[in-house]
Amino acid sequence: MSAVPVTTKKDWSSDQEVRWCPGCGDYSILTAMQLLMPELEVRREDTVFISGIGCAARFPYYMNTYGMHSIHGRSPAIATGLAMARPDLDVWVVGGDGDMLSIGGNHLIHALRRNINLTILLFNNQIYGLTKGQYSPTSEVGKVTKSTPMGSIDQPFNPISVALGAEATFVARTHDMDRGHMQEMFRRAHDHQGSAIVEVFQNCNVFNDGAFNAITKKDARDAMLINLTHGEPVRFGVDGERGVMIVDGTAKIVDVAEVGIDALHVHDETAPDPSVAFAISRLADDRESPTPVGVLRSVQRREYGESVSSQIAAAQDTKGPGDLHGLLRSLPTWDVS
Amino acid sequence: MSAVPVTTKKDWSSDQEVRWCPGCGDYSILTAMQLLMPELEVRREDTVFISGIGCAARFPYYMNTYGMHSIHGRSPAIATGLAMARPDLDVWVVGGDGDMLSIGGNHLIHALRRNINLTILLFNNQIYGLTKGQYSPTSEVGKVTKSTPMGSIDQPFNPISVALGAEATFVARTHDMDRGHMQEMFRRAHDHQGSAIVEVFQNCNVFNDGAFNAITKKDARDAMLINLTHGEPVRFGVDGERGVMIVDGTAKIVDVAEVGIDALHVHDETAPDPSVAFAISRLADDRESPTPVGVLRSVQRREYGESVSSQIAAAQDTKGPGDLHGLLRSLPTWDVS
Amino acid sequence: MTDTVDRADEVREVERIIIRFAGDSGDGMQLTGDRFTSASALFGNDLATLPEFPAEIRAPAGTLAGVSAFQVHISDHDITTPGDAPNVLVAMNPAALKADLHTLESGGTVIINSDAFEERNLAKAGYEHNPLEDNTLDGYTVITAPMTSLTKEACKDLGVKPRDAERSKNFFALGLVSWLYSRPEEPTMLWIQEKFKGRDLVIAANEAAYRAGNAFGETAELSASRMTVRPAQLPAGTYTNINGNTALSWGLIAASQQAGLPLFLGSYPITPASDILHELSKHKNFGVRTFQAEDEIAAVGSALGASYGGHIGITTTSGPGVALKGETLGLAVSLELPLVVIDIQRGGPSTGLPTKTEAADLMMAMYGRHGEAPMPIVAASSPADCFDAAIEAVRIALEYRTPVMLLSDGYLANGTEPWKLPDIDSLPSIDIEFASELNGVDSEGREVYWPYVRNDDLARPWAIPGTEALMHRIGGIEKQDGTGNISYDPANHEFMVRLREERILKIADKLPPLEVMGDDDADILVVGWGSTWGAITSAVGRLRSGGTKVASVHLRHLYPFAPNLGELLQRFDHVVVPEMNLGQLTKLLRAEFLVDAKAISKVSGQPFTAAELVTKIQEVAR
Amino acid sequence: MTDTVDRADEVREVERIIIRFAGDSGDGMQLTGDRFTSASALFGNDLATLPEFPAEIRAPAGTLAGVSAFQVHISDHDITTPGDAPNVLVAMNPAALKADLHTLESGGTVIINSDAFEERNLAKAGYEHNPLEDNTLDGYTVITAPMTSLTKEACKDLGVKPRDAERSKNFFALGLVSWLYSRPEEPTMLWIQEKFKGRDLVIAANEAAYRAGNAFGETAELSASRMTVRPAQLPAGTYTNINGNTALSWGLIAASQQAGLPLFLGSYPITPASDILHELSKHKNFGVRTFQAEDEIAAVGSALGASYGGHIGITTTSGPGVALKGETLGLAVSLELPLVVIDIQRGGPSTGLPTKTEAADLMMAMYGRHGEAPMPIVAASSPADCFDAAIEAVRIALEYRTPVMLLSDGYLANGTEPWKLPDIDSLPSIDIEFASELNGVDSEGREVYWPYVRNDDLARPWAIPGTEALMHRIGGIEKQDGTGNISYDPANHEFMVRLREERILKIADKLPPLEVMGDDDADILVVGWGSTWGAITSAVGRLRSGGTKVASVHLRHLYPFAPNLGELLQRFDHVVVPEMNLGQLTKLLRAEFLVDAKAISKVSGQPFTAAELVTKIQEVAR
Ligand SMILES: Cc1ncc(C[n+]2csc(CCOP(=O)(O)OP(=O)(O)O)c2C)c(N)n1
Ligand SMILES: Cc1ncc(C[n+]2csc(CCOP(=O)(O)OP(=O)(O)O)c2C)c(N)n1
Ligand code: SF4
Ligand code: SF4
Ligand SMILES: [Mg+2]
Ligand SMILES: [Mg+2]
Repeated sequence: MSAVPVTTKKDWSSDQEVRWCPGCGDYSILTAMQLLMPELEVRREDTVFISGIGCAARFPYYMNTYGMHSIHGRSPAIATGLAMARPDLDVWVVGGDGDMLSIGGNHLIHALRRNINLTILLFNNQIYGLTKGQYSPTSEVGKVTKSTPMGSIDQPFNPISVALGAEATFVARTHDMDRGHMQEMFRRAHDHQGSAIVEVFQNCNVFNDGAFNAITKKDARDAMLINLTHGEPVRFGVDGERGVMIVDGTAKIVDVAEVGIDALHVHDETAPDPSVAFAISRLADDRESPTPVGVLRSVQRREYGESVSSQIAAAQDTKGPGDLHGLLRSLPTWDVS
Repeated sequence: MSAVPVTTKKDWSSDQEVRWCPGCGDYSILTAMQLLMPELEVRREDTVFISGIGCAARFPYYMNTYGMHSIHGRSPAIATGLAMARPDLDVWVVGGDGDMLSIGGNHLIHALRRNINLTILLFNNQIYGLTKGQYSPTSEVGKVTKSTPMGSIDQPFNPISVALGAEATFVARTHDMDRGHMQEMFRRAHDHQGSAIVEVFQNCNVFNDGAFNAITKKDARDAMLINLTHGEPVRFGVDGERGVMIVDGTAKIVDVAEVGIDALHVHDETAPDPSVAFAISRLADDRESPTPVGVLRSVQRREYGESVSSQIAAAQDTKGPGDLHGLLRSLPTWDVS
Repeated sequence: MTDTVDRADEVREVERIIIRFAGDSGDGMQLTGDRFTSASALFGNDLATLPEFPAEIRAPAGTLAGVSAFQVHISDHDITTPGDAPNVLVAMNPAALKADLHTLESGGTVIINSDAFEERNLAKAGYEHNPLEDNTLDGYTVITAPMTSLTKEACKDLGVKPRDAERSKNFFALGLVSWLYSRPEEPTMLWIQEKFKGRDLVIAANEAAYRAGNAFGETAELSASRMTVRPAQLPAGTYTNINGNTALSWGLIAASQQAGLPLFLGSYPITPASDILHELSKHKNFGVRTFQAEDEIAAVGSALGASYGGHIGITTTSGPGVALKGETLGLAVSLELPLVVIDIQRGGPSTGLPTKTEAADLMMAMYGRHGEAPMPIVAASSPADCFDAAIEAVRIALEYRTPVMLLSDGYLANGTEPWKLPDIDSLPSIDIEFASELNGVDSEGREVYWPYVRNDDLARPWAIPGTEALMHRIGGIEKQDGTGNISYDPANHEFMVRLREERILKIADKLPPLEVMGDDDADILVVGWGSTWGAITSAVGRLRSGGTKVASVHLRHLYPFAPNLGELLQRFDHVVVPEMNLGQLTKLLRAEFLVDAKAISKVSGQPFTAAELVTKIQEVAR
Repeated sequence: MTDTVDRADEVREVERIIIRFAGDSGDGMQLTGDRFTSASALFGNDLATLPEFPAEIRAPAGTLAGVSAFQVHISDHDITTPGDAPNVLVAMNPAALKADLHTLESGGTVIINSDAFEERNLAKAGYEHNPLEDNTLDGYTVITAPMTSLTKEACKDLGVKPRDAERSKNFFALGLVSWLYSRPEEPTMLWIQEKFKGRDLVIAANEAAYRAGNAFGETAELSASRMTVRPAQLPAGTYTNINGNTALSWGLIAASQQAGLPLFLGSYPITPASDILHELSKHKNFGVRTFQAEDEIAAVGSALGASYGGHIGITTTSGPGVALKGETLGLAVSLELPLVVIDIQRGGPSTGLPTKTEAADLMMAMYGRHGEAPMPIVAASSPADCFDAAIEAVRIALEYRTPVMLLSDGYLANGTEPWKLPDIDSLPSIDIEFASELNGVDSEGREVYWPYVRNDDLARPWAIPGTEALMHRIGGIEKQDGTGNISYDPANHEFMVRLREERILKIADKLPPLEVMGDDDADILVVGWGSTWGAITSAVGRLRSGGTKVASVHLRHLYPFAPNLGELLQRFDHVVVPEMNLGQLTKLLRAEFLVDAKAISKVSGQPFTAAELVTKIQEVAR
């Protein structure tokens, strides 16, 4: 095949008018993606975006690639079939917190454990946007919404913990206010062989405005976002004055001055055991505490489609390519003349 | 209400002939349950077993209680409605690894995060029994079954990790070869307020015989089962010569002689942070290594039905009991005469 | 531009007016329409409304896709539809004009916010020329007002920021229209004060805008266009203006009170059904439990679980959700437990047109389950009728221990009409008793409880958990008649399959016979179901006034049919069935009664107008 | 006990024999029946089989619930059913006798393992007295043999443990029956050696048991009961004995080869469909991908995803699974992508009778989706016909870019018949080409790809990801004809809804006309579909031999119907429709053609026998 042609953002933008509410966080995610694609050295025709239903799920319409806007919750399943059938393609899956964790939760966790070659972007705005404001499985307890006038009573999922509990090989988190960081996460997820999930904190300015303000606003980030960097001690704060230690198996936020830099946890994305990543995911079980972002886990495990292909190859090696004539005669036969 | 009448196993056995394969592990689980019930001081009429479809899911037929044998995968959802409507009942949910983790995975994790008052028993035989031997989401990689003649390629779920990733408040594991331990786990799960899940290793002697032999056979247990006891250092082995340490956030099996007893992890079911429980769940990612059993986690979080009831009570307090006449006049009205 | 001439100063009285408010989603047209409707309702008009939302997406401001409209039909007599072609179109921006001008009656009145007709907006709407300046509006009465700037002007001295003031321009429009059509000012003012309580600047801005609109009418000498519609002669009583989803929610609450059982709603949000979840979740003081489930399968499952526990299990959804519930409904059929499934139909297939109306789920309601799994089907026919339909669905579910499908649609859900509040004492009673006693004897002579013994209606007893001594197990595998034990016996299965059909058909025995409206000696019978009721009633009325003989009958029960339907159909030469689908009831009638019923189909996402039906029925008459 | 008399020594020749092997699930009756069938097939008989498994549960040994049976009909002429009442019943234990004696023809032969008739087993079967000792078997020819002990005896010197030897008693039965009905020994011996290769003791035991059974016939002087059935005069060719699920799997593989596209199966195990998943997963060397999904929704979703990628997406399931797939099928209808949904129907509703046959999912196949979502339906009529039906379903799916429903049932799935292997070169060709070029021009004059442009068949182009320059987006929201862009335009929706129906109806244009079998001048037309083909063919044959005039027609296509069906139905006074449901095709025919079609319903979990149909059809004839 010839070299991948040089493209620009425009090449990756479809001719459809973008239809999110003005100010929606989805715009910045879209821009980040359209700007990133030319750098990935992939072809538009080999790229597919599959989504379910929701505001987030409109994403494929705006990418000048192949795309399917399917039905609510089913995109990981549909994408699984596509990725198995066509390992040559880059398959992206995009959806909201309702789409992926409520109705689609099961397909998501099964895709993750199987390690299907998918790049999954979960736009978490902690609300149902498209249906105009009901609470979602990531909404905080007590949230007053149209369907919970007295406040919700459901413990939310922590999407990162769910993914790690489901044997995910690549798990990351980013947010819609930092294009560079989003692009870095999307690139890493794309490059990962197997299922990669990126949770993107996304502001729904109409039904859940400012949900992440306390952590993602420019002036809050230093103090509130715990940036994970592979091989580096986990530090944050304006002057890196705070850090994360693993104490008796749980992650704790500490003052670096107090514990000394050597006591800090040195982040290792590639740890085969997901326990530490899980412990880190438990930091910030609420919206007001420092929250880890970055790649929590990135390990190698055989990609599903590869296994499928190799079984097919092995079968052809041992049995030869399919011979229909022979197949029809594989049970006892007799001749009538 | 009058005192709970004294009952015996027979009172808890229905008149239906038990129809599992001779030798099936389900028998011993049933017996354990029927023997345990009289000790729980509950009434048969206040006890309900809800199941999906599968061999395991036959369970309700054999209990002389209320029971529903529903459809594949949906028992946690059906039980959720029942438990919300009728907080006065004891609702048990029984199902196999396929029922609960394959088709029913989403209902299960949502019931867990919501902390619905259910006692959930997952009979894990790592196979589809009823449909005669396909692999399940807990089958090991490489398993040859009717649907995977060249060996399965799916990374299995670790049901305990899944539950912990889904915010479960009570998580335990036991096995069908130890009636006392099963009963202890069932009793603890029953007494827990909220969702309690117990994974029961169960032998399917027809389609997956001996799956747990390496760990559950009488002579293997000491060396292979890591019994967790709240407040105790985690030790196992014939003479307690081995133990578990939490090293840099992950659980490791160590020789007690080498590390000293004080270095061992002291089990704390009630730790608010699930990270250590998760780390322990990662011990034995295969069938040949020592495997933790017992209560991994048991924490208090408000039970869902209680929150539902208290919102109803609060609404009645502030608005008074429902008044239909007033409701119909709650929008602007006008009179025509 | 305003090409009105000062002809007369008094207000013309007309029988009815149809006004369509159209603007950008952000322009508050639903609210404006709603307020106008309320004022008219309180004034005593009969009325019917049709809100039309833009599709689920948030379209960019100013585009065609973002147009939101609200049509209201006010009348001095009994009416049943939001009207055919509007007489008046309020267009707040070019896109609204572009999208809706074609619906206006020829010679109708257009009221325009001229401020919005600037270049960018014109371009977004796809106008190459400004329609206010070319011949686009020839033949219409055009009233233009610089609503935005006049509103800002009116708010100038109130301390309201100009950007905020702009938001009140819909109240300017409302004020102007209210002046033109002589609507009372007071209800709107009261409403503004109530609604924005505590936000004094907003109240002031909205009031000022409303008054400015009113004043504009006076000062711009628009008197020639003034009209009014007198109060209608409605039966005496207390009225409220209600939409279908609210009426349906209240009907469920009423049914719960009539039956003396608590309500449990298991639901997953979906347009246009979500508002029932929202409404019911507000009424916890009625003991209503609402559960937003993880998906539609869990929603119906939880409702079934609640029913098993003795609550009234309800699940609300739209087509895509029903398509997911089929397996659980099969279980409910097999278990013979009460359950009400509410389908607020919308345009399909698949995601289709989520905010538009359609009635193409009837066949799925009949047959969307594997095996022979019959379920009664009830349909609502008007917004207010949703109240009665909900009670009827619950009644059948409880009395016959069966899942019931209740069909409504997007048009009924959001449309409104004045509803004469029923006397609570006259609501149908729902008789239901839980089993409390042993009812069988086993082979060893012991008294036992058998869950599948039947009463005269062929309904089984309903023993709920917690009832002493009646412990029993039920499930989806075929069961022995009587004992309910699992049975693989061929003869028993044959018996049970037929019995399950018979017991549902038997519901018809106690249904009231259908009554034909119109001319008993007509050649044509119009058979309707669901939300076509309004358009059919209106069309049949017009045809008869015009001398055409025609009769109609409207079905509340789609399965089983009322007992006299077959006999009734045979009495007419022609049977026509207006349906918002490709002929689904038509197929059922043909199969059941072998009559050559013909469908009048409309599947455009919009309800029938009476005018369309008049034409179509006349074609048959010829 | 053996009340046979030594009348003659030679072997009587009969036209056909129906033998039913019945025993406990653990007794290996399926294998015994299967071996007997194979030997008869190789011998040249025509045949048909009906395995009957106990329900999904593992019932306790010796109980009625645990009885497993296998019925085989062997004949010297063309036959189509496994027979009405068996002539011979092999009962390996009391439960088997109790369960199946009533099926035996009066005066038939019972072959009994007398060792099993001891107290515990009798009690488990519910016999109060030993039926071998009372008058239960009066009027039958009874052959008893202590099969268990004779088998043990035969194995004594082989070094086989007695408990293991016992397991071979089914080969004793097979040996005995083979001697009685003159089946060749060789194929069975070869099979034993092949099957148990490496397990010498098992081979030895089975062989010894077989020979002992054979010898028992000789020595017990059972010659009077000996019969044989001569080879049938079948068309020349190579034959294999095949069941429906295998034939269906092979048909899919053949279709994949004909179309030149790889097969993708997304499936979730369920009785009686799982064997297709098992079979296809064995043939990865054909490039077949099989995926055991987490549930039925993921199964169909993955298949749709694979289809989108240019594979032939297939999903296999039974009723409960189809009930879950409805929403995704609606999406497939809207996307217009190929997809084949295979429903191996079983007894319903709900879990119903999972191991029994039924054909009550036709209406769900037609209507189990929200909105107007038409899908073609194809049905298989015999085990071997599943091969052709699968190819036809794939052909329609690919050529017309539509999801297709393929209906089979439990009876076809597990039943077998000899199948004359088709010439591979004569298999239908499947023409399919992917789009590779731009096909539209946008408003700015640029060449673009439009996914919803149509060919003469009204099928849209299929551009798969990876194709340069044809990038496009599709989805479940209503789309504009041609461009495929999202469209909320009312007129476009109306157009698209009607177009989607029309394009499916148009498939009929290229279908071959139906041919009437039997008497063209008869009063009665029997219309069949699915697995009733065998019983109908046989019944019509018998009626005609008996002088009754009757015609029949069997439908491959349930939607759309073959083009001449309507005309054909009008030619007969009576139309009767045997169906394993309450009259589903009957309803479709009545609705479509307004003919007074009458159903002959059977919903007992068992297929029709020809005898039943003869009676029912005669009732109509009278
Ligand atoms: C089967 C089905 N159920 C429900 C819906 C209605 N629905 C559409 S999107 C959505 C949830 C949207 O929330 P989320 O996935 O978080 O996406 P967001 O809009 O917030 O980006 C729901 C409930 C549907 N389209 N289909
Ligand atoms: C909707 C649906 N899909 C599939 C099936 C078939 N089925 C019945 S049980 C089962 C899985 C059984 O495995 P598991 O849940 O592990 O239970 P076990 O039999 O091993 O105890 C399946 C696939 C079904 N009954 N319903
Ligand atoms: S509703 Fe929220 S998530 Fe959806 S487009 Fe608007 S701002 Fe974005
Ligand atoms: S198949 Fe396996 S799990 Fe099922 S009853 Fe038999 S032994 Fe038990
Ligand atoms: Mg969201
Ligand atoms: Mg299992």
